[in-house]
Amino acid sequence: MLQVRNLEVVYDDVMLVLRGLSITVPPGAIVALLGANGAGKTTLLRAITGLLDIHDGEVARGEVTLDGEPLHRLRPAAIVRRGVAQVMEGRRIFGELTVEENLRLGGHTDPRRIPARLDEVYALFPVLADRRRRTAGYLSGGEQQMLAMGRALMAGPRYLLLDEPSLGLAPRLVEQVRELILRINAAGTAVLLVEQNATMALSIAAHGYVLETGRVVLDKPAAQLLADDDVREFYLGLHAGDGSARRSFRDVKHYRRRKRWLS
Amino acid sequence: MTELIESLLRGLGTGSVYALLALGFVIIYKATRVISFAQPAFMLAGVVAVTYLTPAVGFWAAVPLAALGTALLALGVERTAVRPMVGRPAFVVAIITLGVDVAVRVVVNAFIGLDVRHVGDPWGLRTLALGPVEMQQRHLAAVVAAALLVAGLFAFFRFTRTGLAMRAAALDQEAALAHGVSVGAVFAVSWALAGGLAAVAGTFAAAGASVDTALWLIALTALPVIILGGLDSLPGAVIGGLAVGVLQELVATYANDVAWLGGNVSVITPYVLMLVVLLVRPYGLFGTREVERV
Amino acid sequence: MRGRPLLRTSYAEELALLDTPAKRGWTAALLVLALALPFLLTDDLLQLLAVCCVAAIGAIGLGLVTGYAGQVSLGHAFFLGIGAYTAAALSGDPDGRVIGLGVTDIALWLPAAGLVAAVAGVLVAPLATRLRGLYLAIVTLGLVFIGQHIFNEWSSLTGGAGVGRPAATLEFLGRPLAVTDEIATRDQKLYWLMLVLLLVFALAARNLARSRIGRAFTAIRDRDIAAGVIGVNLPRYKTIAFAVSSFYAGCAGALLYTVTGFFDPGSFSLLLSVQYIAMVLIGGAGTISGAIAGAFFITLLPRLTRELQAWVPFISTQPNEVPNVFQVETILYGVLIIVFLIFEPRGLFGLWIRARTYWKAWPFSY
Amino acid sequence: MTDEPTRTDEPSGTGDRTRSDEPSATDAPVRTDTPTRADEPILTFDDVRLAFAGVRAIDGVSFTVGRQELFAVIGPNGAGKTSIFNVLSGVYRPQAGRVVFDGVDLIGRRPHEIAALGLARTFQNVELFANLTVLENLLLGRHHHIRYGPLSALLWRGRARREELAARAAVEEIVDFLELEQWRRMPVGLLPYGVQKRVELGRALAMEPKLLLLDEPVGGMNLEETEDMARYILDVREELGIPMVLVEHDMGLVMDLADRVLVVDFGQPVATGTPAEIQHHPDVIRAYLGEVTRT
Amino acid sequence: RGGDTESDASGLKTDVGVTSEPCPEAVDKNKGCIYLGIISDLTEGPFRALAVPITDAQKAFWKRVNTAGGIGDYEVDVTRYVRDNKYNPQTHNQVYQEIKPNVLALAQSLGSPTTGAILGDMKANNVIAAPAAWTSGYAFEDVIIESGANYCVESMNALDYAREAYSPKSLMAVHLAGDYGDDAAAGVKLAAQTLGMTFTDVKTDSGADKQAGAIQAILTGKPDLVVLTMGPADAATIVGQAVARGFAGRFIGTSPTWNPALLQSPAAPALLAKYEQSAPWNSWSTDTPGHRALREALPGVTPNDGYTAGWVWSYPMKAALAKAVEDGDLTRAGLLKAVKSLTKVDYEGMLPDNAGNYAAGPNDGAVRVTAIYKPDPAGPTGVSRVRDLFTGPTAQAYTLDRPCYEKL
Ligand SMILES: Nc1ncnc2c1ncn2[C@@H]1O[C@H](COP(=O)(O)OP(=O)(O)OP(=O)(O)O)[C@@H](O)[C@H]1O
Ligand SMILES: Nc1ncnc2c1ncn2[C@@H]1O[C@H](COP(=O)(O)OP(=O)(O)OP(=O)(O)O)[C@@H](O)[C@H]1O
Ligand SMILES: [Mg+2]
Ligand SMILES: [Mg+2]
Repeated sequence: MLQVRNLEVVYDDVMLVLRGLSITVPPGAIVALLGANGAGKTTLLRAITGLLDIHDGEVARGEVTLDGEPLHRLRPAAIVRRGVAQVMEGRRIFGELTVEENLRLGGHTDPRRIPARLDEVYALFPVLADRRRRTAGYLSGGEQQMLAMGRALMAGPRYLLLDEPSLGLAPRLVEQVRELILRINAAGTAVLLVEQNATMALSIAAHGYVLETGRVVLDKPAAQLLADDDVREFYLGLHAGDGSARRSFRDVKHYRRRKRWLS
Repeated sequence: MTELIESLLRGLGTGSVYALLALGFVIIYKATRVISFAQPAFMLAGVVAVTYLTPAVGFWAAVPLAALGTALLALGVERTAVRPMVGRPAFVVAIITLGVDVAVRVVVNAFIGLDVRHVGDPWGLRTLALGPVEMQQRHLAAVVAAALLVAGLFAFFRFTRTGLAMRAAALDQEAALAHGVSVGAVFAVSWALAGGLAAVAGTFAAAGASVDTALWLIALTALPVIILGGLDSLPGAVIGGLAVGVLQELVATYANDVAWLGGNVSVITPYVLMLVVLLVRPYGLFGTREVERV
Repeated sequence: MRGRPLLRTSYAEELALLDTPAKRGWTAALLVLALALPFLLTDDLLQLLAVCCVAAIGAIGLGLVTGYAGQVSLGHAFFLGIGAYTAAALSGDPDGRVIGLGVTDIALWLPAAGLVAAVAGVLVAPLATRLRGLYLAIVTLGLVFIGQHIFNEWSSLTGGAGVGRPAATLEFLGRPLAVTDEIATRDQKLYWLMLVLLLVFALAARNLARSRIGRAFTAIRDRDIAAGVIGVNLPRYKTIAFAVSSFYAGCAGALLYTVTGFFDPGSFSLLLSVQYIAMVLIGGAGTISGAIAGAFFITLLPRLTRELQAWVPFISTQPNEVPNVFQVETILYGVLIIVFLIFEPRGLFGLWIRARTYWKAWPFSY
Repeated sequence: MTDEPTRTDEPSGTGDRTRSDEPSATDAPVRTDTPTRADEPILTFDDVRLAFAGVRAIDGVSFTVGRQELFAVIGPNGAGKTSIFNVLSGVYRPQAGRVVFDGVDLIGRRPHEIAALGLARTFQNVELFANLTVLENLLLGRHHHIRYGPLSALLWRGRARREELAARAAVEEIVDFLELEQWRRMPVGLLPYGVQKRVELGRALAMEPKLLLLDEPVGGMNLEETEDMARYILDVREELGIPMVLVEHDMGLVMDLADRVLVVDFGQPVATGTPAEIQHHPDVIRAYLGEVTRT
Repeated sequence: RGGDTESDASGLKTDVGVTSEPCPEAVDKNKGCIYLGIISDLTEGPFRALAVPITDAQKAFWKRVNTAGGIGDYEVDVTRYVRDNKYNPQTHNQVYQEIKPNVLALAQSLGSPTTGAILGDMKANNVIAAPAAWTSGYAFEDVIIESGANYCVESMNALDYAREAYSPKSLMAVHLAGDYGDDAAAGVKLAAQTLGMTFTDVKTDSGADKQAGAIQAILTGKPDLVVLTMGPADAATIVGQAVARGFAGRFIGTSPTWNPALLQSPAAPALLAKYEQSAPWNSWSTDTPGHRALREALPGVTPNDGYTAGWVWSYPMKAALAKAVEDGDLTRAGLLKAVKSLTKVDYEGMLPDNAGNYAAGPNDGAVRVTAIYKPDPAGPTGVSRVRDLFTGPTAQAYTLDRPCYEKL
């Protein structure tokens, strides 16, 4: 059980970005986290995996626990070893290493399993197998995203945190990523899925959270979220109420402004 | 002909010393993307330690001990002055290492004292006759030492995951951290390695000669060498070092006094060579091209 | 972000350099203080401040190419040297031991020194269009070594290594600018002169920085491919950056040694380049005022460490004992740079920003 | 889709649209052809081939873009879409093929020359100048419309001042157009992602382009931001009349906005046609769309 | 600005750097204090190994003077205003400006480009200085009170000696750039012309990696005698390498080229076999009243001829101060006047009796004696004397009409 309780995160000693946020990822579950840009999703993931430090951020209050043990004071390497791995936003592959070197690095904390896991990852992403000797920086955006996911899997995590994995992927690949997440999950790995693509995320998640400016504003089972009028309008682009017809972008009104949830 | 071969051999000897010096720079650069201008000070510290240790424990024990001591010194410096700068622009860190260099060198100079010191190497100025050709033993020793250390380093980078982790940390510290690489440990290892190498390199630079406060200047020759070879390339450092050593020795032998260039031209040949090579290959002979795409 | 909103009625008002009353007030106060300093300080300090002003001109130049355009140059010493020798040769005594043309007027030798250095900069610029980052840095470092070799060897111009030559003479319209008379001492005049020159150079640099050229520089620094795609001619602007920077360096070099009146080729070493880089970084790269602050800091630092060592207890003043004050002085120099950069990597300018935001936010944090 | 009534070649709208009176002496290459007619394509991309060590990024792609057209390029990841843009803007030089933009051959020209010809683009991953403010980024977009030299810049008198003021006024209209008022003086690095994408569009518009290339303009955006961006793209078309080439994975957006769509895969063209045709093209479904269809 | 002229109780005129308060470390608290500055290369520069003992010896010298009753009603302080120039002209000038308001004169100004950076100001303000260098140029500066033979004369004497000892035909001067090295080389050249020998001039730089050119030049030129003017480490490199690579000629090094520790270097056998050393005065262990006083004043130090140099260089300053006090004018101008009127300085036997004639002008006042030493592990400074102070015919006949280095 990965739990975040009343977490407050401050950047640069002054910017309060998470304001008392709580979420729970049960073992083996898929949990979706939705929210506008800048809501604090990435910050939450950083807080879980111990990466706040190098962004001059710190946990001001609250805690992150894994099976009851506090995580947020550990170093990133220790957190990875405990089975929490992250796919960072914006790919962050090592551009000047080859594809295979990137993957090997993913297995840094568990070197003996590297060969076996390499085979698994190549089986999941045949494209990567084709390009294994290629310099990763020259891969196209989508190829890089696949590499980033494969790299995180190399650590054999129990909890996988995905920060916008569908970003920049072609529709067919988004579909693949979706299936992949399901498959990873079926093998027993819990997934915390941060997404802009709410349709995809909610279609596979058991539970979903909606974040607004550092707070959880909606916290419901995915099915209920899919039925929520606000979610339908603002995250799925469906007409509120009945029907499942998508609004055409041509019909979007110029004056429409963001509606905020009151908290 | 003998003269040519002899000067080539001398060139290989000094070139090996340059290569060892350059390797230290490259290792730090590979792991941290920083050129450590503190290397000259570490080199001097290492040599001076050897000069103090040799009378007590003998040359063969003194060198590893001094290398170890210098590695620890480098580790300490890394911990106090460089670690807090993780994630800062490489150039700021480079200037910090310059500050380190200034400060460390003053302390080391105090240990050099007023006299000239000696590492007490077993080779002195003796030569080895290879047929009609003579080679100085210290040059042979430098070549052998460089070959052994280089082989060891290559093995380290190739067969240990620390090697890969070092390269990854150099490229993207956050991403490396996220995958369980301890960036701090990577930094520490690279600085310690570089410190130890500097001590060994310095010993060979001073073998057959003396140690005085000006010895640190030889470490600066490593700069054109690493650029020539490619900042992040270990083979580049070796080949660059040898190339510079040989060319310098050839120029000293055959073209030192070009009237319109003034005397002692060999002193600037490394820089000229570097300029010429870079005009053709902007990332040196073996440097990794920076990946740039939009 | 920007303090109280001000009502502005034209873009011209908004584009003004000193766009708020507070800025205008501060600048005026600072200027008055700077001009009045000669009545408050002793001559040796004034002379040091004159050197600071000149160093600031050089640092602004380096700031333009390195801080703004992002082309890290460790070759500044080379351009300073070119300026210094051009000026000294132009204004030197025709019958002296070294080359001298007898053109003693500062109005002639100062621009000439800048121009010759700028031409050298233009010649170096093609390297910058090919090389990136540290490669460029080390290659420009190579310039310093090659330059030093030339300066050392060309003794009819430079006097040669370990010998040196007299610097340019400060004369304007046939009248010497820096001699003690009943009105003011040499050092007072020297200080005023350098201060005025600094103001002129700083203002020009500030103008350049806010112009399309300055913007193009920053674009190249932040993202050169994108800069090209939106229409910035990369080779051209890198060349301009090097030319302007070298012009500043040339002028600074020409002026720098008029204060002491004498200089030798050994001056234009790696150390000098490094000092200028340190000025730019410590001041805060990418700002003119930062470069000036950095130049003052680095130039005053040795003096400061000499004063400071009096407060370090149990340290011998005997040069033969270890540790002694002279070692402490040098170590302090290194350590202060380290401490400073660790403590405030954005430099003096960052310190200022920090202080400003602190006071603005006070008493509320978050 | 409803075509707008035909416009004149001269775009109207933001800023002072009159070209600066001096001919672009240094940056703009000499035009060889006679002025082009309005029904000719603004862009002709003809059998271009581009390969990197072992990869054929573009392998014989041809297409044309009309003077009022919104042309979309779609395809799987790594198909070569961005590479097409990079060829167009002079970042890559193809090994073969011809690219003619507004009567000028682009091959071999450097990026800044192409920009001066009136080709502007946005980038897949935001490529703004992170330390500069929104205004400065936009002003940079006007770089080649401001022509004073270094000397005038040093003095900040006369021409420099005049042109800066004019540029400033022009940029202000873009701020207005894209509703960036509240961010004006913020360094773009600190802005929300969606706003950054908008600033990038603004920077491209500030160039007063004759053709606009948009590389995944809504990538990474949430629905709301996507809707805003769609609106701005439509506005650019309707109010400024600038033709566009759009690369995007958001099929909803492409299908709603594009006039014609080119599908590429492994650097090769798969199909070209209207959105409706493309959507049901079996090869396109297999290679690109997959099972997912629009909900 | 600057000090106004005052007169003390006895009617002695003073201005800057002389106080009626006692020195900080006064022997007799009733005496006033004359402050002298020292600007030397104390931490980073190339001459640090020489500068530190020089400075030490000067401190000891003035302490001895103070203990012996000082100068008139004053004692002399050389400890308060000691500054490090890092062998950089700008730094030298800055620290000079810093201490100038507080010192009467400089007990030491080390280095020729560094001193060059303050020479103009010294002349303008009548500040005199004892140099720590031997270039012939200083004979032409009134404000500089040099001691002993300059490099130019020293190398002439060395050649006169060499001609007698092993009559070389071809000469080579290998030296660092600068007035220091150039001066020595000029002496070799001038002597070679007089003595009908061939001459080659080779410049080198400081640093172990920078001697390859010089070594090659020696091996190619095969001169009979090489005159070295550089630091000890570089000299050892050159001698060691050249001999190892088969050079058969001999070497003579001018004054600061030697360091006793070279006898532990790999080059020691070569040095013992082929190397000799010239010097402007006798070494540390010589038996003269001056040398004895030197050794007594510095008990327990490792012998080094840097001490000897610092000691010798201080005598003229003492003589000048005494003369100025005697003349009743201890102002800067008065001190300069005293220097110009000095016809003889008492070096307590360390230099000939006629040495120190500043009134006589450059040529007539020049000291022209040199001693020759050879490496010897038994000697306290690693050398033993080959020939006592002598003036060779070439040096004797030479007219010092302008600085020698200008004739190179
Ligand atoms: N290193 C940092 N220093 C200061 N503020 C930061 C830093 N990183 C993020 N922020 C701020 O914190 C807030 C939350 O950012 P975060 O990246 O967590 O959002 P997000 O929900 O992941 O957005 P997106 O959908 O764009 O990825 C934003 O307002 C951002 O500006
Ligand atoms: N500079 C380069 N060097 C080597 N290969 C490159 C380079 N640029 C692109 N490629 C290769 O060319 C192919 C096409 O890349 P491109 O970026 O054009 O794809 P794309 O269609 O834009 O993909 P995406 O939708 O993921 O952005 C990829 O396989 C990529 O690896
Ligand atoms: Mg995020
Ligand atoms: Mg792309």
